[in-house]
Amino acid sequence: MSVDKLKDAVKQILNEVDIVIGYTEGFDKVHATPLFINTQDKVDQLIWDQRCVHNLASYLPSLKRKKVGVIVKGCDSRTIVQYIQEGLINRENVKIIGLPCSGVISLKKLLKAVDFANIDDITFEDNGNVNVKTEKETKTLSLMDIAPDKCKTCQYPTPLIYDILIGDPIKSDKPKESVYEDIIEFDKKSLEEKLAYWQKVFDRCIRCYACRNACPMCVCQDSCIAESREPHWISQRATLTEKFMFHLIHTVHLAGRCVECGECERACPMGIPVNTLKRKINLEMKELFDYVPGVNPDDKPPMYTFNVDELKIKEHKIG
Amino acid sequence: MKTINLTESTDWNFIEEVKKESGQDPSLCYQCGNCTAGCPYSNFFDYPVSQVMRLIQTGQKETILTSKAIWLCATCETCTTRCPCEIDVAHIMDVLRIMARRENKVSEKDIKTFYDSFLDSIKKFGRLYEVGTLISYNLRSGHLFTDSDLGPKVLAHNKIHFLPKKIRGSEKVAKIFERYQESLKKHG
Amino acid sequence: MSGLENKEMKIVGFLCNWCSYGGADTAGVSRFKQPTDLRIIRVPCSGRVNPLFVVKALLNGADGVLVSGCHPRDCHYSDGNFYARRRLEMLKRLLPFLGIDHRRFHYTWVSASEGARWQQVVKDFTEVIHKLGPLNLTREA
Amino acid sequence: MRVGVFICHCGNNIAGTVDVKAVAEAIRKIPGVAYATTYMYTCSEPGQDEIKQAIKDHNLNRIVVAACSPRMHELTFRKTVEKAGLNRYYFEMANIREHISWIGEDKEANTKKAIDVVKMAVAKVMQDRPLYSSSFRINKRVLVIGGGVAGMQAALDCADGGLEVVLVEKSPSIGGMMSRLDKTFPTIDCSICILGPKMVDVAQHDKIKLYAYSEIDEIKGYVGNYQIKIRKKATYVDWTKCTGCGACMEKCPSRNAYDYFNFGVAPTKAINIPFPQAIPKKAKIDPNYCRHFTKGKCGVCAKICPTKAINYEMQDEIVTEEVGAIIVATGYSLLDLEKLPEYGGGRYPDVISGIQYERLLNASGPTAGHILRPSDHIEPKTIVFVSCAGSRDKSIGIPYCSNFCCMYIAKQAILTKDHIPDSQSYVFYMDIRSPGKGYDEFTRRAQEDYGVKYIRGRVSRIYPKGKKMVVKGVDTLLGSQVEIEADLVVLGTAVLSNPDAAHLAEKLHISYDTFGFYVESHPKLRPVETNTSGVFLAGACQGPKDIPASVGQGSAAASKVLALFSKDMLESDPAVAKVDINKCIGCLKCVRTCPFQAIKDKELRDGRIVADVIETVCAGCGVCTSTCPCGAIQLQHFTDNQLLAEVNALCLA
Amino acid sequence: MANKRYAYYSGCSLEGTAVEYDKSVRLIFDALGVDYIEPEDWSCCGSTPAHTIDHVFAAALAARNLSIIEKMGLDTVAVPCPACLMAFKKAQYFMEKDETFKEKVNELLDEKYNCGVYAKSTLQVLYEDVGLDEITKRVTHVIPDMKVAPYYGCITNRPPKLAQFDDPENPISMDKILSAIGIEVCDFAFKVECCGAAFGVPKKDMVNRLSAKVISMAIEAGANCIAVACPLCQQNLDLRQEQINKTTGSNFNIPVLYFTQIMGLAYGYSPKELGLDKLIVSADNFVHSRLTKEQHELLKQEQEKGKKKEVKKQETQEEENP
Repeated sequence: MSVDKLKDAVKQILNEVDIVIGYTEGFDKVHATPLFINTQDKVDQLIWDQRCVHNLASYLPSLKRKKVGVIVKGCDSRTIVQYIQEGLINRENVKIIGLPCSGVISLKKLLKAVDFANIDDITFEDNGNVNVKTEKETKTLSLMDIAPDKCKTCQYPTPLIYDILIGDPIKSDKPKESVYEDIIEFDKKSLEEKLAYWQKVFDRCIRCYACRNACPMCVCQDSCIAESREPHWISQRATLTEKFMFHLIHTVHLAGRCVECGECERACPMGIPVNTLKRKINLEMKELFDYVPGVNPDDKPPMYTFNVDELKIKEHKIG
Repeated sequence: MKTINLTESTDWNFIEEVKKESGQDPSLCYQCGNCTAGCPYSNFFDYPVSQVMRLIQTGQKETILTSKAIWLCATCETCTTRCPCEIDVAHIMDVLRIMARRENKVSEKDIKTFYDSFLDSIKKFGRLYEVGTLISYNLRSGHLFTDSDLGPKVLAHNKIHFLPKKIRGSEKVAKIFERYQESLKKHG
Repeated sequence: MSGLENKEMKIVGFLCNWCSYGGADTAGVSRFKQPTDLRIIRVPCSGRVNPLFVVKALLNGADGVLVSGCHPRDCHYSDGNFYARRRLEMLKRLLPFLGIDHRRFHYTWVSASEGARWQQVVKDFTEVIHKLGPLNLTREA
Repeated sequence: MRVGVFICHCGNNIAGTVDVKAVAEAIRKIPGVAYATTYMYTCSEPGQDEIKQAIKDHNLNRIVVAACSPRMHELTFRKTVEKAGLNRYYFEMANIREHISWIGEDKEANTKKAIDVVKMAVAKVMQDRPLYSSSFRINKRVLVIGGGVAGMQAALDCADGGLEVVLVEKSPSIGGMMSRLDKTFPTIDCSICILGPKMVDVAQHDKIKLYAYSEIDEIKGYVGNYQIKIRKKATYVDWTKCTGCGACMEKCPSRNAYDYFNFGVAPTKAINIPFPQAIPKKAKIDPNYCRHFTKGKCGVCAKICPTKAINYEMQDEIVTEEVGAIIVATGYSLLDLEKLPEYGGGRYPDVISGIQYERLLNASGPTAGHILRPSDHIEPKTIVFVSCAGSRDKSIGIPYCSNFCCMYIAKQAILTKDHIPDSQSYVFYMDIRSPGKGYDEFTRRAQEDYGVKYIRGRVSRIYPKGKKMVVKGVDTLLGSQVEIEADLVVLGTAVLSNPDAAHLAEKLHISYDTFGFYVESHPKLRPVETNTSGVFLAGACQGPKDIPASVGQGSAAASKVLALFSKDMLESDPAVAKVDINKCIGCLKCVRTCPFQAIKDKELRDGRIVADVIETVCAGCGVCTSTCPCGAIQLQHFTDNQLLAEVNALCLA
Repeated sequence: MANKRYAYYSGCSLEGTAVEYDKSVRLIFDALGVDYIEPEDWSCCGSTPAHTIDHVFAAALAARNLSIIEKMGLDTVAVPCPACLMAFKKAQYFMEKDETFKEKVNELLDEKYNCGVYAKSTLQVLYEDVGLDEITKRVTHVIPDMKVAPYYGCITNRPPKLAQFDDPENPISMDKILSAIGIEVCDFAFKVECCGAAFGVPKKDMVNRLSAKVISMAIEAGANCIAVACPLCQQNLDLRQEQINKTTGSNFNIPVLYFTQIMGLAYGYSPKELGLDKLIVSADNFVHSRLTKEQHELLKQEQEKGKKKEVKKQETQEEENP
């Protein structure tokens, strides 16, 4: 796919919308950064390759009253679907340019692969090879080795919702069962092991709220109860209890809503597997309500509805 | 009719024992009498079933354990089936028989003798040997001619084996008897 | 009082005002004896029980949390317990993943007339928590 | 913050198993608690005065009473603190009686628990905010569900009090069970003679709108403003035209229809008027038996009807009524004879139920008041009555007493002697329950003046022998089995709730017990109220009840409605949800989950969308509060902070 | 049906005074394709007498057999004798309910029993597992004169908590089976009254009086034959019938057959095969009046020709006058 096609599409819709959100070059060779296009002359700054990791759909709720065009990958498109389910955007105000995607890079993994050397240049081949030039060496890596985990089990390489699709749709070649393999595997551990694990990882949290700020579904933003006294769910003390509580607030608020874009983990400076708990709940939502977030715009998020007779919820015995 | 001094004769331990051994709660009984009404043996009992239940409630151990009623019960389960309070009355009667045996208070010697003959046969042969049981009963009870009128009929219709059929595992059955005896000694 | 410190577990109950709180009252009026570990917080409806209250209680040192509402279809607010059922079920399934025994959290339905049932729930749940022993999620005193 | 805490002894009820002094001692140490004391009976007048005085003396601004359940006295004490000048919501109750002293045996543990519970209440009261009611207009019409004697009484009293009444009865005529009875105990006056005029009053009252053969489809709204959907079931007869002449019933060729009014003692016609005094006196077709419906041909009634009222195409019709209060008087049902196999119920025609016997005694019944047994229409000479047929029988799930069987069995035995002087009646009973005025004398009369033989014991089996029914039972006083060869056996079958009672309760949002009887607000002090304000109970739908008790409750429920409607405006409960518009992000998840559609979206002047609560519609469940991710919508008096305060007071202690 | 294999526990009585019950059950099982196997070296269930000693001991005597069956890999045992059935069910009930009870029982046994075998009466196997349709299909003969009082006895389906089969007060399974093979069944009120059970030996009078009542009620109901499902009932009603006549002054002469024997007659087996010769009160007249289905059909057709018109008239009348 050539970037030109993308640019043509953007040029075309720029007549209908106030702004189009895409990607452009970042401050160095490995970073892309969001680009807000409001005039035709900015279109040429657009780029599209495996560095375009950001979930640009996240900007939509805050631009709810504007007409916005947005460029989305398959995974990002689930955010839009979820917004529609929850009424957080008006579909008619959004123009969606879909880009089929077979994986992006994880910056953390890339840096690790080159031993945290400074990267001078990076190029991508169609066969999935990534050529990295560092101060010390030139290395060819396989994209899947440095892709975020979500790409390795990606079920939706082609956007689920779009107005314009650039390029040919891609079908997922990843087995469905693979998506939650890690979750199921982790759950097999003993209660003590699991608790110890979470105690360890949550203890790292510095409560910078980067995960929350990056999360497309954390629409409360300034009203987040993690920083409020009315209601006062948690204090500002830096204890494990409060950190634990913060992450469970995040988890419970995302129950049945998390589209697994992974922005939270990408944003976390402490390498906390922030997405894992939400994915565990998604696994349960699938089992309980046959619900997958961000897939069908007509679905209802399971926590905001009910069935009088819940087929899958059996009354529990004590103990 | 004699006065029962409830202060002196109520055996609270007995009430608890029956409760524990039967797993039934006799205090649930509100004396509707349905058990007595349905009991096929009421006519032969010295105390009708509902009174046996009442005697338990009032802790009259001696009276119950020496009664004929508990031995004349055939465990037909009518009382249990119809009890509105869901008390397994027949099971309580079973427990009372066990207690009476244990305390050597069996009043209906003939029935006990018959049961003993029955069990002896099992201990010996592994299965019931009908003729042997009958003869053994007649000898032990002293009723030498019980059912002798039936003999010719049974014979004429070839309904009975004269020789006991001893099973191969009869000693295994006998072992159940022995182990049970041992367990009694062990647990007192 | 000192003798009780280790004998009692910390158990929090969130009970809806109309059914379960009434059921607990009925049990009381009927003098149905119960273990003394449970402390009850009255809420209007089980639908008011944010799963985060349960989390908060467990993190703050509760050893067990019990939520009880009206039976499904019999909610005083018609649908509140239907929401509660989904949310609390979600939490119940999440807890073991966090390393918390799911038995420490139970949600159930007890009506205002079910004093005996309430007694049984309290007895059984308290027994389970005693078996599981104290919970210390964050190793903080 | 100056909190005052009052710990009640409740005589010995609390102080017996809780060391109340120790509780006060411990509570006094909590920062913010300015005053803590104990009192013998805090709810008594001097007890309340003590609170008022303490508020003055100690300058208290928050009050906690540790006593019984708030379901019992929260309102009492709210009024007390209000009289002392505090906002009524600056008050909390700690339940140390029902939840502590009455259920825990260990005084030390109880005391510790009481301290915790009072601490929690103190923590909450410190988070309390003053709340103020607003008022709303009420619709002064009342719906009465059920046209039996309780419902009729309630309807008449309300109507006489000037209210408009909507009376809905599911069967084709009002009158209920009482209209089936022959005579009533203990006076033996004719049931329909005393009920009939009441039925006519209901029919003719210009304030009462009667929907017979109708059921409640849907109930929406809240006290003061209900919208009711009523289903008028198809009768296949246009009642505006039907004159009740009965010509159709006479000519109808389907004679085997089940007679609901007569409990199947004898069959009736497929088109029928249930009984001569029926109100409305209109005909109705039973499509299960009508040949037009079962075989597709007939039409005799349509031909014969002088007013052309027959309409085979009729469909159910839904009408809507708006009312401000509801009285539920749906009555009871009776145990099916087939549930008593040992009595041959349902298998032997001469084993019948008490209500069926009532129809045999009744002059307008199928035998014109002659007692003829069903099998061969011969007058029985030996009649056995069996009380507790299913009642007090845990094994079939009916542990309770059915209340009035003892009395009607005595009445029926007396009437039997009147009808058949050379008859002999026997009554099997376990206990004679006759605690009403003149009741015990009545059962004595049956034995003393009418020679009825009472046998203390249960019946085990009933089986036929030739033309007789052998009743095998026990006389526990004699201590022996007894047998009676009877011509007819009458079972005092257990009283059950209506089979659809639970269904209706769910529509009304009221509670029902394990047996389907509706639960009153308080068993002693609020016997006709429910926990849903605006919904009241009358008669046997709350539990087995005889006629005077049902009538009494009908009047009581009516008086409650009249009192409620004595004002034009009702005060709303201020414990409703409230939105902090600065926090609300307008995600409107609360709008989705509100069970009462009480939240709407609202555009602020700056164009932001936020949620907005309609206070009078909000019922105060708090589902919105637990839905809101940012805590912007808070259920007043049960806010996150208030509940968190309780959690923290307990857990962090 | 064909796949399931049952253990068949005949019990002691069926080797002695009730051999004909054993014979007829086996014939009927074979005829209906019930796959069964007799456990090897089974022993007595313990019956009532063991329960007067101790419940654990009694359960052990029963459980020894259940354990043998469990080892055979079978999960259901068909039991013709209600006393054995109840002994098994009681052992199973208490062992499943109470873990310590189970342990105590197993302490008395050589081979532990793990509670994996469910006992069903022969009646239940035929009624529920084989089914009425199959039972009807196999019929070859008609016994036109037979009017049966179905006598279930006291513990075939009681107490309901243990039996888990049919109604405890008014059972219908035997009624239905007999009707299914074309036998006229009387409305018999004493289906479950006790006959006196095992007291025949020590308390003869008692048994005679109870059994007399059962027989007289059967005759009262219009029966000329009693069907039983219990060896003790059969013994008390048949073997003791003359004793009864003597002690109560009655004059009964009514054959008492196992219901499986009656089924055998309808299936065309010979009296000898069915052990009818073992009956004290002869049932020969039913054997003589027995017809094949074809014969009976012919007879019926002839009789009906004349009646047809009348029947139609009656039908219309019935609807008018219930």
